[in-house]
Amino acid sequence: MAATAPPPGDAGLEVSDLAVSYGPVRALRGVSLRVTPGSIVAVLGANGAGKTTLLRAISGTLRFHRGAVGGGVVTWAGTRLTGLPAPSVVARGVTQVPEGRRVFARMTVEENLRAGALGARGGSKGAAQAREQVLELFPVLGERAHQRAGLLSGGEQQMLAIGRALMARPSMLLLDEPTLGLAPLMAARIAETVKEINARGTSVLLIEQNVALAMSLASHAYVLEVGEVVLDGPSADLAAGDEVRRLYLGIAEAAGPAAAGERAAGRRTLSRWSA
Amino acid sequence: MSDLHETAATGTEARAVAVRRRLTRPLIWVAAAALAIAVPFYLEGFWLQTGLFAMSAAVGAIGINLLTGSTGQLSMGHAFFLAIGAYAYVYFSADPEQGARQALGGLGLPTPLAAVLAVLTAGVAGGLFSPIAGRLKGAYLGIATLALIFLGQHLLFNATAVTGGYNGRAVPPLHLFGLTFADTPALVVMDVPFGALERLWFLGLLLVLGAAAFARGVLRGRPGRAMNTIRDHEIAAGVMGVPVARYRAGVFVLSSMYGGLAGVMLALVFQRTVPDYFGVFLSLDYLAMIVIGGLGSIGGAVIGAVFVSMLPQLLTRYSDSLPLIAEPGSGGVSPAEAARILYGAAVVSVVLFLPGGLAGLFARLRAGGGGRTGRPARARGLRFSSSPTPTPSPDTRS
Amino acid sequence: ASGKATGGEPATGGDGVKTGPGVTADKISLGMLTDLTGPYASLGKSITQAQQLYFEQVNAAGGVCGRKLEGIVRDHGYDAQKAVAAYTEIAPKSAAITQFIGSPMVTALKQRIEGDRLLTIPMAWATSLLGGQAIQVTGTTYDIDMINGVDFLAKEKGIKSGDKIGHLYFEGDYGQSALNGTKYAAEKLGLTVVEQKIKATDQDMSAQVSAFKDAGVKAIMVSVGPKQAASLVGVAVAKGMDIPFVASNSAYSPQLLGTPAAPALLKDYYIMTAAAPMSSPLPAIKKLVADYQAKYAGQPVDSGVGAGYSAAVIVGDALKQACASKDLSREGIVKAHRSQPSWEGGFGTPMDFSQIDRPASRASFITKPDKAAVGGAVVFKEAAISDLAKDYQVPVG
Amino acid sequence: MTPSYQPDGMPLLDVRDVTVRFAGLTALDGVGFAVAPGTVHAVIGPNGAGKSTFFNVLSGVYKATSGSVRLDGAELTALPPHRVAALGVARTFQNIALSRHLPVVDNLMLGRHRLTRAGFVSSGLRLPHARREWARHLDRVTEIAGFVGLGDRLGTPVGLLPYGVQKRVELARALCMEPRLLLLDEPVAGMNGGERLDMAELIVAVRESLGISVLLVEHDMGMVMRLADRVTVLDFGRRIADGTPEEVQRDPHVVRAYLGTSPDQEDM
Amino acid sequence: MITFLELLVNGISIGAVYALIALGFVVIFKATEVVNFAHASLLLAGGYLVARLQPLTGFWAALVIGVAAAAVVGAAIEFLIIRRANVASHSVLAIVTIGVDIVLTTELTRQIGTEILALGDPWGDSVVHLGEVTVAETRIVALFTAAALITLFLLAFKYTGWGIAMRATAEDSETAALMGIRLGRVSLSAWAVAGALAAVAAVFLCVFPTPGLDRGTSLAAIKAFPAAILGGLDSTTGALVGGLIVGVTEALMTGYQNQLAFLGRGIGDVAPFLVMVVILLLRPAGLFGIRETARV
Ligand SMILES: Nc1ncnc2c1ncn2[C@@H]1O[C@H](COP(=O)(O)OP(=O)(O)OP(=O)(O)O)[C@@H](O)[C@H]1O
Ligand SMILES: Nc1ncnc2c1ncn2[C@@H]1O[C@H](COP(=O)(O)OP(=O)(O)OP(=O)(O)O)[C@@H](O)[C@H]1O
Ligand SMILES: [Mg+2]
Ligand SMILES: [Mg+2]
Repeated sequence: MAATAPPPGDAGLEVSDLAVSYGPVRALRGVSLRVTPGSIVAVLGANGAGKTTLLRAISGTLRFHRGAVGGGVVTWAGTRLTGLPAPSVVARGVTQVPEGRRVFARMTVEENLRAGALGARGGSKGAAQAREQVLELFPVLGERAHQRAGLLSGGEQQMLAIGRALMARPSMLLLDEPTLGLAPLMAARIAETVKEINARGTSVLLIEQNVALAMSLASHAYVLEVGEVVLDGPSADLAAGDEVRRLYLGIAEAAGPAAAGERAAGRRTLSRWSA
Repeated sequence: MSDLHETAATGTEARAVAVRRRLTRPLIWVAAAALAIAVPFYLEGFWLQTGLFAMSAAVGAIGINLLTGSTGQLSMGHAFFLAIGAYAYVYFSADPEQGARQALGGLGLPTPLAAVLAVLTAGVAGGLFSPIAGRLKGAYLGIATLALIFLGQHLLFNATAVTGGYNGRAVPPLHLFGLTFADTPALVVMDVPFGALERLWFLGLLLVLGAAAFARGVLRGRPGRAMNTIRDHEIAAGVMGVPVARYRAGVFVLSSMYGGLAGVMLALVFQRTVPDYFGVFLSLDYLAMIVIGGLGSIGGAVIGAVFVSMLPQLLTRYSDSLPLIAEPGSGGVSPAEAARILYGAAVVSVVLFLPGGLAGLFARLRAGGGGRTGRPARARGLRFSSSPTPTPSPDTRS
Repeated sequence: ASGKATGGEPATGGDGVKTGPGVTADKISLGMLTDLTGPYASLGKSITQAQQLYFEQVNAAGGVCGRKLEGIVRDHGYDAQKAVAAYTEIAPKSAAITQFIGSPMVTALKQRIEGDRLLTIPMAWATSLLGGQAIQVTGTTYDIDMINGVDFLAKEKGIKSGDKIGHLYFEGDYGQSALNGTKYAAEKLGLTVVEQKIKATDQDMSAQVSAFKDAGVKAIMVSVGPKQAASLVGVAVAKGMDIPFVASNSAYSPQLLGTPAAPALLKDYYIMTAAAPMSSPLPAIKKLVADYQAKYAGQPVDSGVGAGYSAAVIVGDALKQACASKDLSREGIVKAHRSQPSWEGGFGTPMDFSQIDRPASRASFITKPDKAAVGGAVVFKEAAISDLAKDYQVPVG
Repeated sequence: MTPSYQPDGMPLLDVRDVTVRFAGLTALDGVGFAVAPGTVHAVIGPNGAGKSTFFNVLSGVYKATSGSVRLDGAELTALPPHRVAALGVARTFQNIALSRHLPVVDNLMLGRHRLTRAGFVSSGLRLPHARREWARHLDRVTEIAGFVGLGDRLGTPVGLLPYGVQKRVELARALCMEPRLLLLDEPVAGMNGGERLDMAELIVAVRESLGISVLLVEHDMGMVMRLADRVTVLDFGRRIADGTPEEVQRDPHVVRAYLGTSPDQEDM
Repeated sequence: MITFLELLVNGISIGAVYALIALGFVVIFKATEVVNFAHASLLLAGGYLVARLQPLTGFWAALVIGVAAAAVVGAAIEFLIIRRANVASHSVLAIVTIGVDIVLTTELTRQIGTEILALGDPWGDSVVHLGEVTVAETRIVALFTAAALITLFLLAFKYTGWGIAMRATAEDSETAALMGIRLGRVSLSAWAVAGALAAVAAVFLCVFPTPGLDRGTSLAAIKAFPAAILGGLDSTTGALVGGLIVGVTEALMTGYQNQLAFLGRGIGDVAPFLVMVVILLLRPAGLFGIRETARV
């Protein structure tokens, strides 16, 4: 299936023909996608496909990784984001929750949340409101308000990372593998939260390895492979299609070509070391 | 994906580069050796002396690079170990004497033995500091080691029976295999009078090569991997069975011994030890050397040492013919000032423009055109560390 | 094979004068190892300029032995390694060294200088520099100054047996030499010395003053840098200590008179020096001041000018003597220099260069800070040798 | 509560009453269980339950406030990490902890640290025995790399590898320690379905060919069900269940605290 | 006893100046995790500017302008160098600051030349008598200034957005950028503040009991290292306490030098470093520093 060009639209997030490289490494080639306002869109893909790179290109953090946009544009609500530094992107209402949580480990939970509000418009009143909402979504953050964030468990940190991003009251949230390392219950909670955030009017671009979960959340999904969009469509259609099931759900692995290689060579064995 | 970056380096082209390198390498080595041997026959004392200072600095810089570049431990106390090496050599080798105001002690040991013992003494001194060196890291260790400098200065000035106090002591020349490394007895080789500097030149070369080879062995071997892992991820190192504190202390001791050897060499070139020399600025010079040269690389340490020790000498020497530099005393920017400014600017600009230092630059020049072959991580010159301390925040995935 | 193959043996020039390194048919090169960028930069600058002035004057008058004098300046910034390197560079092309700042540096090179037979005038007055043929310490050593100073305190400031006097001194040669003098004189006079050693990096002398005050000293000897001296005197006066201070000549600089410490310094502060201050009415000095100010307008005329100039004159005179004996080899220059038992350059006290293990002079001027005077100091008492200093056995080496 | 588990014979790992407190927080509260030799034992629980803390205690990174951990009878709790490693405990990290600039082979050779001897002197002088040792262990490292599927990546700097491959490097490094007990902290987190299956198979292969015990922390219940012989469930630092996967899966406490829904739905 | 008290008071008073210098280190360290070796030259720059302006404008105006100008110098270092240094490690940046320090100090000492510049401060050499003990007025002002500034920064770091932005940036600049924090501004402001603080410290360093500013003034910054670190490099309170400890140790060891002659003379300079080592042995992150509990 060829990548269908996104329909021309008005507002929303629009990525067209984006190319990104890290020095000699070309991480994205001609990627186009679109998030209509108020929707949740998922991006799937194997490790290294370029999902995180896509988010970095949108949020303006490529420069932290010696990466650069080689072509194409990203626009949000009609304004061009490409080339803007990260804080300006945040100021326009687009906030990214980074992969791997990245909470400010030496600061308290409370301070992390305050840091999240620093780039937002709306002053202290807005911040207080946002804080209330965040604590409502994640009560544990209130309980741990004065603990250093570095000492939270993985799941707690993920909640903090999302909560912190919400402090900026974004209209577009970029989520990079939010359920990474979360317990099933917690993953489900996060999924619900994402839904809830979306219901309150925030558009979401979601990157997720947990394909089932992603498909259940998103209305539309794109599949990236080695820096290119190879599939896209309404998530229900994609989830039903064989290809996605085979590639990313790990189902029916015995039959698929992806399962060839080492596994086909028979059982692996390693002798014990004797010395 | 990773294949993307490797395609450039694989294939016939890379093989050709490898072959070419295999042929040119020995040639370069032979040429370098011939040049190094010819030098004392042509260059005057000033150059030899500058070269010898650079050799001593190279040995010291290799040592501190093991500590700072490869293990991620900052030390500003290196000058202390140079002092220990220099003074211990003097004390072990000198005969006791009764000066006008003070008695100077000495053991009168054979000089080669004294040199070896001096290096060991520096190691012991480093070992005594291991409760600190094993436990602290980063900026804290760096500043803690400043204490060594001040303590060292205090000792050098006050332990007069050993150090000669503010006057320092004369350095007994080395006697090795019947050869005395001094101006007398006179020696003429191929019509060229061979004084202390000429003789020391060859010894210095051997010591630098030996020190570099040893450090290379350490870095490529089991200890080197442990050191790098301590730098990159301390906890992982411990869990993999590396006794982190002991290793930190061990590297500190090793680096102290390099410092001690540099001190012995310095003393032999100086022919006199003076306490003032072993101050904070000397330590800072060493840090500058390894940054300018390239952190974590042995070649870098040597290049940096040569750069830092030669620059002021060159500028002073050629001050008359350099633009913008005034005669000393005439009011403009004097050569010494110009040298310091250039030196400071060099430290800054290397970091700004030459990640990997001068050594990285050379590596890139050499690799230029042929693409990257071999082991990219080594060739690119190691960064100080990706995360200087094990960050409590979850490590990000690449 | 190489240029090095020909050694630097003395040769005899066309005019029948034996020459050595640094001397050609028309030029005599003189090394200057100075500090223009380190802690003694102010001294170094004055000395260097004064010596350049001397060379110009001599050259204008036809030079020495038909040869022009040329100075080779190397700045070591008070760094021993650079000094050694600079020496190695310029020694082979110099006939003598007219200034060498920094006693640690001179000490580091002492053996080599002696081995090279290179007449060298150190700009340091520590006793450890005595004892060699080639190195000539001019005037008094620090200890002699202090002995004369203590004697002055006893004679004129009412210090008597049983009293305590303080001595604030720098770590190092300078301080140690001076302290030895104080200790010697104190022992002779039955005084107790309260010692306080500091480093050149120390700035605030409050703690030292407290210690002196606590000990109840009746006077303080000062052998530190100008800045520390100013702090010492300022704090002491502010704390109500009304006592005299006697300083080595390195512990004062006219720049201090522009600082808040000025009133305290003007009150009861005495500087011991073998060289007459620049405000002295001696004709040689008056001429020097006038020439110097003409050439380097607006620059301070401090004691470095006198010290530098007179050192240059000493070397010039040695060269002239050597020329007279037709031997400008290094041996010849040193020998000519050492043949002068009573050199008198008109800059203060006569000097005896014939004794290698004694200071060239034992007479110190006592000077006092003075705002109006050239060089910021005036003679308080003319140069004299105290009885104590006369019998003093100078430690050598 | 499930009945407490009595393994046949001596357990390899015997954990009793382990408590870990941080300022104002009890991360582990009197946890105890046993791991039989040659089994895969899973530790599951909600985020923040104390699983990684428990691993940290086992590997000597944290000191337990009280309690005892014995490996084959040897007490671990007071030992520093490298001594624990010397007893044959190897682990991987929840967040990758490799040297990014070093090639895979050097990262793996680090795993041989405790099995090799070469010190500063013998490495520096390149003494023959150090070279021989290096060569011998390099062979084994190559073998292990082949086993985990890294055979062609040995020269690549770890930082350039995809995440999933880095996770395998972590496992390989742990295997290079020739452990008796292998601790895996969320080995498949962040991997896609195919990679997960691959990793699961690898873990089975490890257990089968080496016969070592594996202690596994994982949120992927499917994986736990497939691999584990026994499961211990932690919540708020306390053991709330212990038993076979089937028993645990049905335990109402576990469902409430951890799974949230019936596991069949969750299994992907 | 009087001597003891007097030494103690002396120590506290010079300690206040060290604390001010140390505070400058701490601000930069907190904001950027860089140990700023260029602080010594900032100190010299600040003092130099005030000293040069003072004859033209009078002390107070010179102080204000000098502090502002020193802030600009600090900011310029950040803007021209630190910001552009693309390095992974803070230790390398620390070494870069050594380079900056060398360049700046060389140029400033060249400018200062051989002079001793008076600052023309209003306190002069007046002293305050506390019973038998006398203290310089300047030092009392210094103590209050240090305490006030340190409290101010303590609060600012904890409670203001600026403080939080600074700490967030120090820890993870990319994520801080994702929070909308303008990294350039944060780091620029930290350096500007450090420059300003250096100027203030320099003023107190160069007034009575010392005669004025000269080329050696910056060397005093070295004493602020043990002060900063024994208090804890990331703690403003630590800077104050560390400064006082260093000052008092130094004063007491110097004052009792004669009684301690067996330790060698001049022990007063070494003692603060020895105290530092002992404290670091007991508390590797300093008295008030946060000890890093690593989490894996
Ligand atoms: N800083 C960097 N420098 C060089 N190459 C990079 C860098 N970051 C990513 N890459 C490369 O870019 C490609 C895409 O990486 P990216 O992180 O976007 O993948 P991803 O889809 O997010 O993968 P994952 O599932 O592991 O998060 C990979 O080949 C990766 O190796
Ligand atoms: N060094 C520490 N200091 C203080 N608290 C800590 C420390 N390490 C962990 N904790 C706390 O202990 C609890 C358990 O954390 P732990 O990391 O063990 O959880 P976990 O079960 O591994 O969770 P996850 O599945 O999210 O990784 C958490 O609440 C955490 O905040
Ligand atoms: Mg990613
Ligand atoms: Mg965990």
